[in-house]
Amino acid sequence: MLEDIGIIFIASALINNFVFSRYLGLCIFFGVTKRMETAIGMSITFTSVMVISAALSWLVYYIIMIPLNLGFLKIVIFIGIVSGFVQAADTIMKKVTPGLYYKLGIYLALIVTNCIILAVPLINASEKYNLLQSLTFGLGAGAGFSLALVIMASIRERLELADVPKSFEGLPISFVLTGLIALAFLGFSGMIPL
Amino acid sequence: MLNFRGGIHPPENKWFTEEKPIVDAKLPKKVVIPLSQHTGTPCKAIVTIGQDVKKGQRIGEPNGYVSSPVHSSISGKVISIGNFPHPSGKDSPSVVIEGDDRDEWSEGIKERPDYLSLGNDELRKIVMEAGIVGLGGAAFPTHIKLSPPKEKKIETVILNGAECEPYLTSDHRIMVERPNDVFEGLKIIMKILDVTKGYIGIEDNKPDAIETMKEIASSEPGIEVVALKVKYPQGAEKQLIKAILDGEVPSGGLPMDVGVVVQNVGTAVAVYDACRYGKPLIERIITVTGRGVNEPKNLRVRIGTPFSDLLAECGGFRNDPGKVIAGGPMMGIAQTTTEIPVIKGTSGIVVLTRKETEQVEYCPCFRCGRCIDACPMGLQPSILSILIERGRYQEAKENNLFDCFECGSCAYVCPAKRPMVQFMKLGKLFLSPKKG
Amino acid sequence: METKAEKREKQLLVSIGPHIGSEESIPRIMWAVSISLLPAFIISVYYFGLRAIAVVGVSVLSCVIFETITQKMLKKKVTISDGSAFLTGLLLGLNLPSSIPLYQPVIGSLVGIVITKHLFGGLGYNIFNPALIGRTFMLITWPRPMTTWYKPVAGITTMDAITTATPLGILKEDGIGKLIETFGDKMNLYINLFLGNRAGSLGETSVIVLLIGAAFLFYRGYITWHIPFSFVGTVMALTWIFGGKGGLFAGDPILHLLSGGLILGAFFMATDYVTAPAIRKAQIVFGIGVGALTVLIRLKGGYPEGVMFGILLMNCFSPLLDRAFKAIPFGTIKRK
Amino acid sequence: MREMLKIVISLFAIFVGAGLILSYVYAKTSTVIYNAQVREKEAALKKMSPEAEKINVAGKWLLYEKPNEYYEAKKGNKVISYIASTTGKGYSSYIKILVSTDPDLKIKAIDILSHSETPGLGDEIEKKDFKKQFEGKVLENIELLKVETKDKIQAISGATISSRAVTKGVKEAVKLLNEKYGKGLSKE
Amino acid sequence: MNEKINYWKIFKNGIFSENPVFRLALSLCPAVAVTSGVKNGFLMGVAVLFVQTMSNITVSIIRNFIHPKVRIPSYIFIIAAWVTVTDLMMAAYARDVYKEMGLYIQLIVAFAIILSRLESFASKKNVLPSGVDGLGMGFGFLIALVLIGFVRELLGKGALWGYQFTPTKPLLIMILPTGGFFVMGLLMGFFNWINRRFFGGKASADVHMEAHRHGSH
Ligand SMILES: Cc1cc2nc3c(=O)[nH]c(=O)nc-3n(C[C@H](O)[C@H](O)[C@H](O)COP(=O)(O)O)c2cc1C
Ligand SMILES: Cc1cc2nc3c(=O)[nH]c(=O)nc-3n(C[C@H](O)[C@H](O)[C@H](O)COP(=O)(O)O)c2cc1C
Ligand SMILES: Cc1cc2nc3c(=O)[nH]c(=O)nc-3n(C[C@H](O)[C@H](O)[C@H](O)COP(=O)(O)O)c2cc1C
Ligand SMILES: Cc1cc2nc3c(=O)[nH]c(=O)nc-3n(C[C@H](O)[C@H](O)[C@H](O)CO)c2cc1C
Ligand code: SF4
Ligand code: SF4
Ligand code: SF4
Ligand code: SF4
Ligand code: FES
Repeated sequence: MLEDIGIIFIASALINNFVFSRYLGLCIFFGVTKRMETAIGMSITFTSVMVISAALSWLVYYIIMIPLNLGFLKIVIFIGIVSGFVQAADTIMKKVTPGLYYKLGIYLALIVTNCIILAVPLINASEKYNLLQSLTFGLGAGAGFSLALVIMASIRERLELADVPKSFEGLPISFVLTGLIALAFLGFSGMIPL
Repeated sequence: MLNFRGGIHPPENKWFTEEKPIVDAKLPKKVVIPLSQHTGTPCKAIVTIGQDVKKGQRIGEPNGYVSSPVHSSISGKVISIGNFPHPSGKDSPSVVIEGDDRDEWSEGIKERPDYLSLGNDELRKIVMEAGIVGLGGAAFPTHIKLSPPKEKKIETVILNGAECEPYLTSDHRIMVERPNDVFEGLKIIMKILDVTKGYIGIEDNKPDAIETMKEIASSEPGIEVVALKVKYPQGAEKQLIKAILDGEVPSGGLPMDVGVVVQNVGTAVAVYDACRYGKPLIERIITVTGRGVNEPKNLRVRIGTPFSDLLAECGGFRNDPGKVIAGGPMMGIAQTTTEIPVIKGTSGIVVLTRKETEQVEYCPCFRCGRCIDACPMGLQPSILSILIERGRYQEAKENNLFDCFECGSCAYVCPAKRPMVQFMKLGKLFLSPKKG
Repeated sequence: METKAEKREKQLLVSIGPHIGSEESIPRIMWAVSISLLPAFIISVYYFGLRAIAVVGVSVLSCVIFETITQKMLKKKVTISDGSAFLTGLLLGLNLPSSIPLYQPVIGSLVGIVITKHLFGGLGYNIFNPALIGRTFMLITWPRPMTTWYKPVAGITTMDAITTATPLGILKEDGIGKLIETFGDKMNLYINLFLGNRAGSLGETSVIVLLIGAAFLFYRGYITWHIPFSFVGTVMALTWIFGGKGGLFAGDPILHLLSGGLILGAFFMATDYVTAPAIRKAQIVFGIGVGALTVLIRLKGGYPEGVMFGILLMNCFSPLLDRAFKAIPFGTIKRK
Repeated sequence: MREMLKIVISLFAIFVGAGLILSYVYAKTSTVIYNAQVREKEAALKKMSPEAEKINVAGKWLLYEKPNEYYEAKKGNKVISYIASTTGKGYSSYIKILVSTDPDLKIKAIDILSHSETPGLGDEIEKKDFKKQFEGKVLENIELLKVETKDKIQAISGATISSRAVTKGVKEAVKLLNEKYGKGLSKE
Repeated sequence: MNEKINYWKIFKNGIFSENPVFRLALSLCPAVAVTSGVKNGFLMGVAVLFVQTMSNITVSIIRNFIHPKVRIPSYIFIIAAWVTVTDLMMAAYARDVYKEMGLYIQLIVAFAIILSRLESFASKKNVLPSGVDGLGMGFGFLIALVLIGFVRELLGKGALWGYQFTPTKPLLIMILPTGGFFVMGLLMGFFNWINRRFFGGKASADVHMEAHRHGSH
């Protein structure tokens, strides 16, 4: 049981890292890693939203949709849950913790139309994870995504001072860089069969 | 051995002159005395062209608080007042005096065998009137150092006998030849500052100086002579304080923030000469050395003597001279001409051969980390230099650029031969308020 | 006489101090590291024959050629004389199996030099170790040739085609019993590993000659203890604790020390200035990280050896580590 | 208030409209999907025993906590083949395998249903040459060797882990069939 | 006549100057995730093309009915509906590829590009131009995916559209995640170079990306 949870966490964070081996969240990944500060803000926001929306979607999926045989509506409903939750979080944070809102609120807005958030409940549903597993998966994916963001931001800060050929500045070199990191992350492959 | 973090070990090259007693340089035919020989506002000239002056006569009046008078170093006639080359590299207002070979003292000079009974304010005034500034290189007016603000309680005086720059041996010779005067000077400084604890820090590569000084110190309560690890920049005051007292002068702060005043040993002797004999600062000891001169020497030199005179006295150039440096090879300033005068802050003239100073193209930093290890200020010179190279001055400032005191340790060790000090200067220049 | 002096004066150099510099320079360091690898190269020729010369030669040559071409194309100064491309090629070659088809190191060099190094701005700016990226690329692209090992046979021209597993491969597949059996007894195993009489990449097999090279680098001050010792120490500690089948503290750290690319990796590759952190404290953490990842992959991963991936993974973290362990300026009051 | 009502109506109408379209599409496609899934499974089983007229589930079993089934393939009333689905713990994935045996539990064929082993290495378990090795083997012979062999299974070089995973999965399945249908574990 | 040229322009816009992948750098995930082969890239492209076009048409038809305050939720809803349709259809009729790319089909709903077209174009224009805009964007996307798939399948498998024409796989790595990133990066750099070299243009999709991030939120 515990081992199972551990495996899901490691697998989702490292071996099947959303960015480096599943190609998810790339727009955000490339968009917010220019500066460390944004990368960290984004990490925190994303991880929390991923965990919470994993839980909400699980509840809705298994308590409402499956019994009513509405599984085919999962795309519609999950995106509804995610955007509803983000909207609510936005409103609540603004009222309750304006300081935090000021720091992280801008990132919240970016989340709604992002594939990585939606991917968590969808994968949870297709893997038929139970609630704890779903939460772990959300957390692992979030941790892996955060790791990716922070590494990338620190490398890109250094890269800003580098003498990259003109045509490759910006996105192209970031893609190549991500490919190299993904190559290094292949070291984790074969550790656990999935 | 007393030490600090960072630092480097360039070849010392002191053997040229360390055994050579100080000799008097020939009396110069003509001296060029800049009105700005100290940190702070330049003096106002108080002589006119054609006027006769005597040795020790004041020719420049201090102008403002941080300033210091200048005196004629020979007797003769003022032949010109105007801008002349200055070791700092810029032309600077100076008084030119043609000597009359008589070398007569001005009348005002009076000996005070009883100087110890004088009051502190009086002594301070003597130091000021004598135009004494730091002889260690920075040439900061000494009387100001000796008048700390009330809220800063000074507890310790350190005499800096480190002489960490390669080649230079003038402080070394002073300590060997005039040890008692050094002590007397120190005692005067301690008295002025009302301090009971004094140290004399000497790098371990001058065992004869350490021995001589220790001998005297054994009969001087409150004064301790300490041997320091041989390492550049052991003589930088923050590093010296760290090594001797384990105190860290806060970033952007001064020694007095940790209750310390640091003076060069030469300065101490000048203070003694002023108080005891009433002599203003008109001469100093300098080392003329390097593979580019024929006969390296330690010379007692009148302020204002042109480098060319001294080089001639040392047998002229030898080999293929590449650089003439006022000061040591680490922090000294390379000169375009030998027609510049010795000033109060000139601790030596080093002539390097062309081969020794060959310039190579520099490369990008390959992050070897040597400069980080070397920087005595705990900075990351590699990052600073890259930031400045890319024009990101503000970030350089956030990375403590202004803690850099341009000691050159980073540039010395850099295998990529990056002109680090140049970058640092450039960065500071861009960030200075004048540039916006 | 007079005029000569004046002429001299005109030629005086001026520049901002310091006016003297240490003797070290990039080429001096790069060539010295290359020389320190010479014993390893020679022993590889002894064990693997002329094939070793071919593999290393192709790697070096293609690295140098790619460096020239790329710098020409980017209109930069061609800097092959600084030895860094030579060194990358040398290390790449020494990291390959003797039987590799010779066109493959060319592609490995292309990836290492062009993509890993020059796309990122050339010497000093690359994030990843070029030689290791070249090798990883090859491993993933041609897994079979890259994991086919031949028995070493002493002699310059012999090329005995007996494939065999590497010690770590045997350890992973069949356990330590089989490994000891293969080599006779345990002492024999250690001795063979130490001398290099075992299958493996060309330059990694002989621990003794690698240590000689490393000693030279230490003596010259080109590498410091921080990375190699924390790396090797971590590997030994962790394999001792977790490496055994019969519970904790039953592993064989010496076996892990002597096999695989640990020594070559720890002293010659993890220490690459460009891709490791520059701050000493950060280097220790870097070394521990590489060590831990190496052990994780060796013991739990899909590959028998983890040094390469360990170094590359920690290369990702170098900028972060340098950031985290930023030097504290003199006289800064340390807050909490 | 009117505003609010308008919003609700607007959203609701879209919701209903979309719902209608989706239900229609779902109704149309769900049977197609279901049938396709059934057909795929049947086809896979049929491939294992082409002569069979009927293949029935005979039971379920677990391997590495993965659900598997075994089947009896009949022609008329006679069992002509046993089939089991099984799992191999591979290099980077769990490998889904089908095994069929003849009535005296000699392997007739194996098939790899799904896996995600490394392309170019582990995925060679799908190759005929490798799968063919299992044909005609009985329980005792299902063992992986890294050298050339006729009566055992030879590993794919460079993909020992994947080969072993398949071999072990098959062995477990045959062991299970032996328990269920064999006359004691070690027959003769 | 005039009309026609206009449509062509709208159509072309999505393919070249505002190519969603290479120029706008949006919807990058599928661009690398499903492009290990031409076929998958093509089908993904078709799926996006379908969803974009249908959503554009839907929105432009009912645009006067959508309440401006709930504009975004309505759009998301419409997109989600069309994605579900696509999802179900592919699950039913393209089963083998669906197994590989099902997740990414479902994630089409989150593509910023689709929403931003609805917001900036379809909600203001008539049915026909909206449809053409959708087609253009979709084609731009499709072409990009096919191009990436082409390079990766050719290098990685020595095959095209599943048809094998080398005995071995030349550069296996190209069909792994790593290879996807390399190909994307190298292609982008290459296009930038062409653009700079032959058209004197500024390249960098980055600029556009910034604009979009700030513009659309
Ligand atoms: C890098 C560096 C090295 C220095 N080394 C010495 C030295 O060896 N001896 C010395 O007297 N002053 C040295 N100084 C100057 C001292 O920091 C300090 O200004 C001086 O000791 C104060 O004494 P003064 O005012 O009598 O010159 C050095 C300064 C720097 C920046
Ligand atoms: C620095 C270095 C790193 C290496 N990294 C790896 C690696 O990550 N994976 C691998 O299979 N081989 C790697 N190799 C090659 C292996 O060490 C070795 O040739 C083979 O994997 C088994 O080695 P063994 O002799 O210890 O069993 C590396 C070699 C060196 C020198
Ligand atoms: C990139 C890469 C992928 C691998 N994938 C597999 C795999 O899918 N299946 C497998 O059995 N071994 C795989 N291996 C090889 C294993 O790590 C191990 O070396 C191999 O199974 C040992 O087989 P051998 O003894 O025949 O060399 C892979 C190795 C590498 C370098
Ligand atoms: C101690 C030391 C180790 C080095 N190790 C490597 C290495 O492992 N791989 C490599 O490509 N270059 C290595 N280099 C060479 C050089 O740093 C390398 O070419 C740069 O990474 C290219 O920018 C090394 C250099 C030194 C001084
Ligand atoms: S002035 Fe120069 S040589 Fe003298 S002590 Fe200071 S740094 Fe050393
Ligand atoms: S010059 Fe500045 S940065 Fe360089 S070592 Fe000296 S203090 Fe540090
Ligand atoms: S920091 Fe600059 S101004 Fe201050 S003492 Fe050093 S060199 Fe002189
Ligand atoms: S010493 Fe030179 S090459 Fe080394 S880190 Fe410092 S600046 Fe870079
Ligand atoms: S984040 Fe943009 S498509 Fe995934």
